[in-house]
Amino acid sequence: MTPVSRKLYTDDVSLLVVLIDTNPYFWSTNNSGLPYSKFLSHLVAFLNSILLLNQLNQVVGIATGVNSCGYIYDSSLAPPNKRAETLLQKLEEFVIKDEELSAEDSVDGIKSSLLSGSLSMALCYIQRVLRSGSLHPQPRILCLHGSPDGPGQYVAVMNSIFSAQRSMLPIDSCVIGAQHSAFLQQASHITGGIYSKPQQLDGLFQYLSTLFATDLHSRSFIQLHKSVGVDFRASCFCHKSTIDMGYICSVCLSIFCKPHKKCSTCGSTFGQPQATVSPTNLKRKAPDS
Amino acid sequence: MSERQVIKRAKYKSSIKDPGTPGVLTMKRERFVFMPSDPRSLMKLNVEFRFIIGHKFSKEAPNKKALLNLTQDKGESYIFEFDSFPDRDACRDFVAMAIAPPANAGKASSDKPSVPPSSEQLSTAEMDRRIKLLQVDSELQKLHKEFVMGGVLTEAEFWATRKKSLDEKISSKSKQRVGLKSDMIFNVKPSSDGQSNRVKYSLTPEIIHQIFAEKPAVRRAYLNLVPKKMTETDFWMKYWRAEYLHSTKNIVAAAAEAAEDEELAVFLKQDDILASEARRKIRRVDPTLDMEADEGDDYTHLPDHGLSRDVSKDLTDSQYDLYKRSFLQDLNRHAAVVLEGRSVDVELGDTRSVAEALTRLKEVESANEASNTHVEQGRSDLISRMAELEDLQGPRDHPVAPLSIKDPRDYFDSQQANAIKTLGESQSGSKHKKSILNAHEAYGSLRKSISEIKDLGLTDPIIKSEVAMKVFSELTLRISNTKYHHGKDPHESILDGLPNATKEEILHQWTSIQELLKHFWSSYPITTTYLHIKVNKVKDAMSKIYQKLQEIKSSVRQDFRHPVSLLVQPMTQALDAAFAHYEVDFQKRSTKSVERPNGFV
Amino acid sequence: MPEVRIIAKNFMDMVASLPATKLDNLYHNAFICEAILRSLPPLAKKYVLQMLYIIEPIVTTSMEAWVAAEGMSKHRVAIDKLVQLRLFTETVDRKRETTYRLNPTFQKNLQNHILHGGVLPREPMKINVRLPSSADLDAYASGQWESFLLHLISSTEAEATRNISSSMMKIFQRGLLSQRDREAPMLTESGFQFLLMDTNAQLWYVIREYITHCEERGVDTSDLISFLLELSFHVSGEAYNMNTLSHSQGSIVKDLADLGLVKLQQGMKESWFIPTKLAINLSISLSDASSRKQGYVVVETNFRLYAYTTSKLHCEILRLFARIEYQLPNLIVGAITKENLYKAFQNGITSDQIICFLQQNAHPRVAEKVPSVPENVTDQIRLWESDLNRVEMTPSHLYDEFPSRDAFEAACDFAREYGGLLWEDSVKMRVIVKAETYDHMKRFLRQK
Amino acid sequence: MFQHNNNGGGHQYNTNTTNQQQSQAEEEEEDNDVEGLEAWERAYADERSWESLQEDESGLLRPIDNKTIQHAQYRRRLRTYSSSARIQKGLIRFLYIVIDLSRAAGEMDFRPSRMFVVAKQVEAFIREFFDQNPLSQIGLITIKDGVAQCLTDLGGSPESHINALMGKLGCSGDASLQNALDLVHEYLNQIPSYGHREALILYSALSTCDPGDIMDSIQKCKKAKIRCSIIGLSAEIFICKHICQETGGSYSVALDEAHLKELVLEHAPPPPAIAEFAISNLIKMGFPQRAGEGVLSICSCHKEAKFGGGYTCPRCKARVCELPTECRICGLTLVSSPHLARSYHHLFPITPFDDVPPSLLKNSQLLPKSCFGCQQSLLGPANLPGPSVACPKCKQYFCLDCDIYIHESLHNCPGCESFKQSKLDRGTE
Repeated sequence: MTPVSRKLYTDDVSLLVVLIDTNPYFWSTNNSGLPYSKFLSHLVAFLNSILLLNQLNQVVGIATGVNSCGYIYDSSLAPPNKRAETLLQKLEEFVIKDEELSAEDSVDGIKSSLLSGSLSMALCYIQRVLRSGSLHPQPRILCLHGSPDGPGQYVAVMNSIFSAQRSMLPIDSCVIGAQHSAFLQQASHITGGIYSKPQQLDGLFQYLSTLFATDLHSRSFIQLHKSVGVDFRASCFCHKSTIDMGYICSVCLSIFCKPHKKCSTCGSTFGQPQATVSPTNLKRKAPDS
Repeated sequence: MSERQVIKRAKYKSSIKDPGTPGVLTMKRERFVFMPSDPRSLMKLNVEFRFIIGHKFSKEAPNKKALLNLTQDKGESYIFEFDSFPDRDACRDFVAMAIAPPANAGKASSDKPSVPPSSEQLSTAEMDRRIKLLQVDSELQKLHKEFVMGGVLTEAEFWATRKKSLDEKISSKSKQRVGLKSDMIFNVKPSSDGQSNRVKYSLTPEIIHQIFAEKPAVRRAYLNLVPKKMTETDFWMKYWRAEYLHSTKNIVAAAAEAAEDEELAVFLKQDDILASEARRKIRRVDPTLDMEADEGDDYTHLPDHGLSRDVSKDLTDSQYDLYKRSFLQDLNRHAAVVLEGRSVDVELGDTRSVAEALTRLKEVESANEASNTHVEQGRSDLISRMAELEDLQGPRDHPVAPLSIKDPRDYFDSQQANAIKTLGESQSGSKHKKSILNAHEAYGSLRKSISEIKDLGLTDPIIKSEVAMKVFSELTLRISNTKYHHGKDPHESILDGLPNATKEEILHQWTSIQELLKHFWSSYPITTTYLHIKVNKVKDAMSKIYQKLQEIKSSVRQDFRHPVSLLVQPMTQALDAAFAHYEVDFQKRSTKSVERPNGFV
Repeated sequence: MPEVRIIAKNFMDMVASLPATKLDNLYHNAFICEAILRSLPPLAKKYVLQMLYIIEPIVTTSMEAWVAAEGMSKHRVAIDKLVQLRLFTETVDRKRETTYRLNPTFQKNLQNHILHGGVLPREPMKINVRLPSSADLDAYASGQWESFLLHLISSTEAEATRNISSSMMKIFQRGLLSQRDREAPMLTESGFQFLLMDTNAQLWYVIREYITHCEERGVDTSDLISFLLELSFHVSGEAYNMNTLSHSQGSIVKDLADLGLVKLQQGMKESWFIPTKLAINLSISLSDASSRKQGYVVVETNFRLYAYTTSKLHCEILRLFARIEYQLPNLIVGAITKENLYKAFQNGITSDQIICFLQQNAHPRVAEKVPSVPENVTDQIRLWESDLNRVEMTPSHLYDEFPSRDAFEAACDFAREYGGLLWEDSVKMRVIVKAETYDHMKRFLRQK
Repeated sequence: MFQHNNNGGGHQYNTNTTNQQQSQAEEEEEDNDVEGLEAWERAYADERSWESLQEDESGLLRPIDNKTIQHAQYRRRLRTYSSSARIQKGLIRFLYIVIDLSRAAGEMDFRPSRMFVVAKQVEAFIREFFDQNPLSQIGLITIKDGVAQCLTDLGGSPESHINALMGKLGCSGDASLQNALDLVHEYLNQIPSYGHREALILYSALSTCDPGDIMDSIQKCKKAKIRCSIIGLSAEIFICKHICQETGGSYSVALDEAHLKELVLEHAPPPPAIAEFAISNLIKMGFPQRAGEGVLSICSCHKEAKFGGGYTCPRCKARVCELPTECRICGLTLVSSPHLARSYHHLFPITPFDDVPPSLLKNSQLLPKSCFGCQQSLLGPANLPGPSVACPKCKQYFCLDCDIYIHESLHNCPGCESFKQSKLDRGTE
């Protein structure tokens, strides 16, 4: 954006993409004094207030389900006087769809919801807005997340985080679950977003309106809960214990606390060249991999 | 060692102020002797170099005195003032060599343990570079004084860490040899002064080399004629005369001249060596090339492949052919030579040696060719390479290594674990909660609450005022706390706040600590006696500094005490870390040394 | 927005300037509250939002805790604005601490809004007539607007004066046109500047004039304002029945139709009005994308200027400071020349306005690069302007034919002491002295 | 293999384009000399922008649209990578960028001159490189007057390299590939075996004037497992091709600046690990902790006392300002776990999407109306389905823009990520 166009476009016009955790297992088990209905009303109120602040503000809602993710609200499409209705309508449809997709009918513990998916979608959407020309709202992402992180998603989530960092859009995270989320900690820290875990969930709206409603422009001269960041020491694959110094496999970058003969992750034996894949059977691999 | 001994006249001074006693300083292999000029003086010296552990010397400057200070291991030092700097330097270098004991000193470990494994004999050039560095960088000088003079590090060790900055002085050019210029010599145009009809060719070793390389005949002629039959200048005059004739393109004249002067003829004629070489080449030409296409064309006798360089096309009688030279030939020849690259590495200045070197080379080549084996080899793979049409080839790229990651989850766990730890929470929340959930119920409850809020609408008011107030004040509190933390502006440098003396002191200590630590860590893992001893020395030095730090802390004024101690703390930490590591390592090695009597890993 | 001498203050400043009682009444209207909130500076918005559900007064310290060092000024601006608009009521509690509290009516309105989302002022009417698509609606709006501006530029051309009601005419003539009796009305200085402002500023200017004009006719401004704001909350493109309006409102709507804020349509039985983008933008304090058409001007380092536009208005505006060379169906080619610029400067247009105009209307393709207008061009424009006021006059006196050199020297020194010496030529012994020191000089010389 | 063919193509193209350029130059000679043109005039003379000007049916000028072309190019590039799915990549690279600053680099066929264009591209490359390979290092070497000179030696900070390069622009003398190779070999030979040794040569000259037999140097590099890639700016040269073939690098010739940029950036993502080259090994690394807020200390990089911030080397407790870096004191490699994570997407590459076959495009009701990623309508003009791509795994449809974004920057497929089942096979892969 050229300085000119920024001047013309008011500084605080913002596009807020909200990732709403709709993990049934989480909501049905969480006894944090915030039933889902309450949560929703806080949420809707928050969205309304964002749209109230500036009539150019745009809000997009993405539901983060257990089996799928989906867009459930886009203020640029919905009529201003029927916001709550449209959102809830879509949300209900989404939940039904998500249930159909669920394979097993009972699980132990809380399954993690597909944060990586909704993050990716949000990023795609924002990219589209950024593409739309020099005049566009300042985008940011807000994760309302409660369910535990899914180990399987780690790589994907990290990728999304770095991509967000590259295009300089902050990922705010508001953790409504019982315990902190390592994902969101990193996300917020790396992208310079706000990370907060409300103590008093019945006051959720206040948190949202005080912390997360602040537009990027104002953040430059306001103190907010910039996440201090996780301790960046890794922990080894072998004992999962945090280490100061470790040994990294040069092939797969897996971390060990003491030298090994053979990498347990990628199976490469250290100190000698790798088994070969002749290009031919590699070609056969390419499509189905 | 270069010279067995140095004898210079110098003044011996017990201290810098001392006017000094004039006398003669004699440096031998293992000792130096000072003989006062007046025999009555008691200032006789006779010291073995092995007691000398360091030497300093005054900067070279017109007004300065040429001083050399030999520090002895018992702390005392011998100062000599020389009449001139060259004298001093001579001695200094000698000392440098003398106290850095010979590499093959077997007894080294016994009486003089701190032997650098490779104590290189320092060329004066090397020395000068070091001195320069010391002069430009005062800090470096300080360090050097403190450690090298102080005998903590040897000269070699000290500089080893600074190779880079030394090497910068010598440009990497020197190592590489330049290839032949790609532009041809016949662009060496004669410069003719207007009036007299003489023309001048300027000749550089570069050009000569090129001529020799490209015109074997000339080379041969040179070797034969110079200096037996003619002087070098005559030779070249002839040569250029020939060149000139060529450039005039007057073949007839050329022929005439050649007729009466056989030396000249050499230059004018076709280069027979080349010709023969060319023929040889033809025979070995790439077999896939269809030579039938231009039958009998060995590139030498056919005039110019049609594009002729000389104007007088008409008189192409056979008798003159000899004296024609085609532009293409020159070009090809030049290209060939450039491609061969400069294979002689003799000093270009000396013409003769160049010529000989080249000839030798040629002989070697032809010898190789004679032994035809690898040529055949070359031919065959040449054929194979030519035969294949590259577009029909499969990928020539090498096979690649496969990758099989078993479980990406590992990558996550390595994070998750401590991330949660830092938040002072156990992960029990999610992982170990074994509550069996029915998917249907779960979804049901979700849908219920949605529909509920749908028809009831949002709860009004969303939050009660007091709750809001509570939350707000809570957040505000947290903010103001963090603010307090960031309170002091990180940008303003604390150092500047301190009184200069303290600042200097601290910085100096810091640098020396850095230096020592560098050496300390770099010498792990300890593999040799030498390293072992070095580490010990360094460690002792560090412990000395440790005291110094304490002193600094106590010495500063009350109001500065806090920042200073803050500053010093990390340094002490660093030192502690080093000591700790030393201890651990020491334990390990001592245990090892049980089965390893000599005690060194 | 360009720094213009005619204050194109936005609506909110106008609202702020209303007397307290009126202001408080205004806040009973939900739309006003919304509009006001939107017009606030970002920081102020945040404050309002975070105090939305807090009844107890908040102490300043707890607010300042949030502000980073560099943001303090903005913080104060925000607070002042809030207090000035009577949204914050400032009180000093017994602990000598100034506390703020949100205006209750305002608070209530916003709470409702947040609860139920946006509410429409009046229900759009269901009619089986095909309403104009948003595209043609915009076309209509901009058409109206441009014709009105065009009329301003070339008000002499009779054909340009489309059926614009005299009441509107009067409004323009305020300040923009100076009509001496019988001869063609002339654009005033402010008139020229007006043309270079962006649409919103212009809109506000006109509306302001309109309001003051109505005031004179004894219409209650607060009603007018609230209605105008209300208007801006209608959905553009929907049809609203005329007979939902009061009589006065009806007349207002009719006037606005001329400006292209609304489109009036006549059905068989009832008539309705359709708000356009312009109307929706009424409550926007700052210029924004939807109100401004995409840029169209490309300026090159060689002072040539290409305008990808079909509108006559643009052509006319460019004419103000550039030489139009030829026109293609959708392309105007011109050059920025000294002569034209001088003309513009004489008309009281400043170089900054021109440059700013060029930048604001830069074609998207050039708008992407920085600077959107080549430096050498902008510099040159500024230079040419400064050229105009290069010579500066100082009344002074020339003395020559001094009897002797020392007399001359003495005179110079004397003048220098009084700081009146402008120029001296020691060879020809001539000296020029400021007029104000004339008397001293005279006295001094007489003494000799 | 594709690369390979491309070379041939590149070569032919190149030669005749150079001709073209010459002829164009001649034209410019005819209509008074090039230097006489104003800067803005020359812009037209070179880019010939009017040629890409389009009119719509009503004769109005239409903005130029080359999106489809770009996307096509991008697909091409993508396919070249995608062949290397599920194989080891050189994640820890030691790359020397060799820049030819010989006489030929002064040529003006790239504006303003080859040398400057190259410098510009290298700058962009260096930034991209460190973004993609946080654990790798770069060094700069220049060829000039027949010798190769080391500009900066291996290091991890982009700025230092870029500054050094920008300072040192200026060309003269012949180019010598051999000297360059020898120098590279000399430096890279020292680095540990797990590191992937690479040289990227940007070669302007059409010849090489070597002191000796270059073939030896090539063999030396091959033995040292140094992967040499060359990007030519003039025309294809046999020896360059030979070098690349021998050492397993890639050789390509740039047609114009855009193409050059493309070619250079192709070297940013880590290359597939050549089987017999790839020695896997364990690297000792430190994961320093952030220094606490109150802590005050002097950082070893630029002796300044700082409050908080910075990291402390776990081994020798020295303070460094940013990561990743190598501890100044004890030489331990210091990284943070996110830095490792940055490279993970190279380990789990995302499969390229397939173009939607035209047969499907016929019956539009089968296709979704909008892009799964960004909700943009997939319908082209006249409500016909526009161009779109589909993920082979999750069968979701994406618009072209998302396609590019997903593969270039995001590195995971929203479709696959947002459906549970896809989790399973991600695990097994």
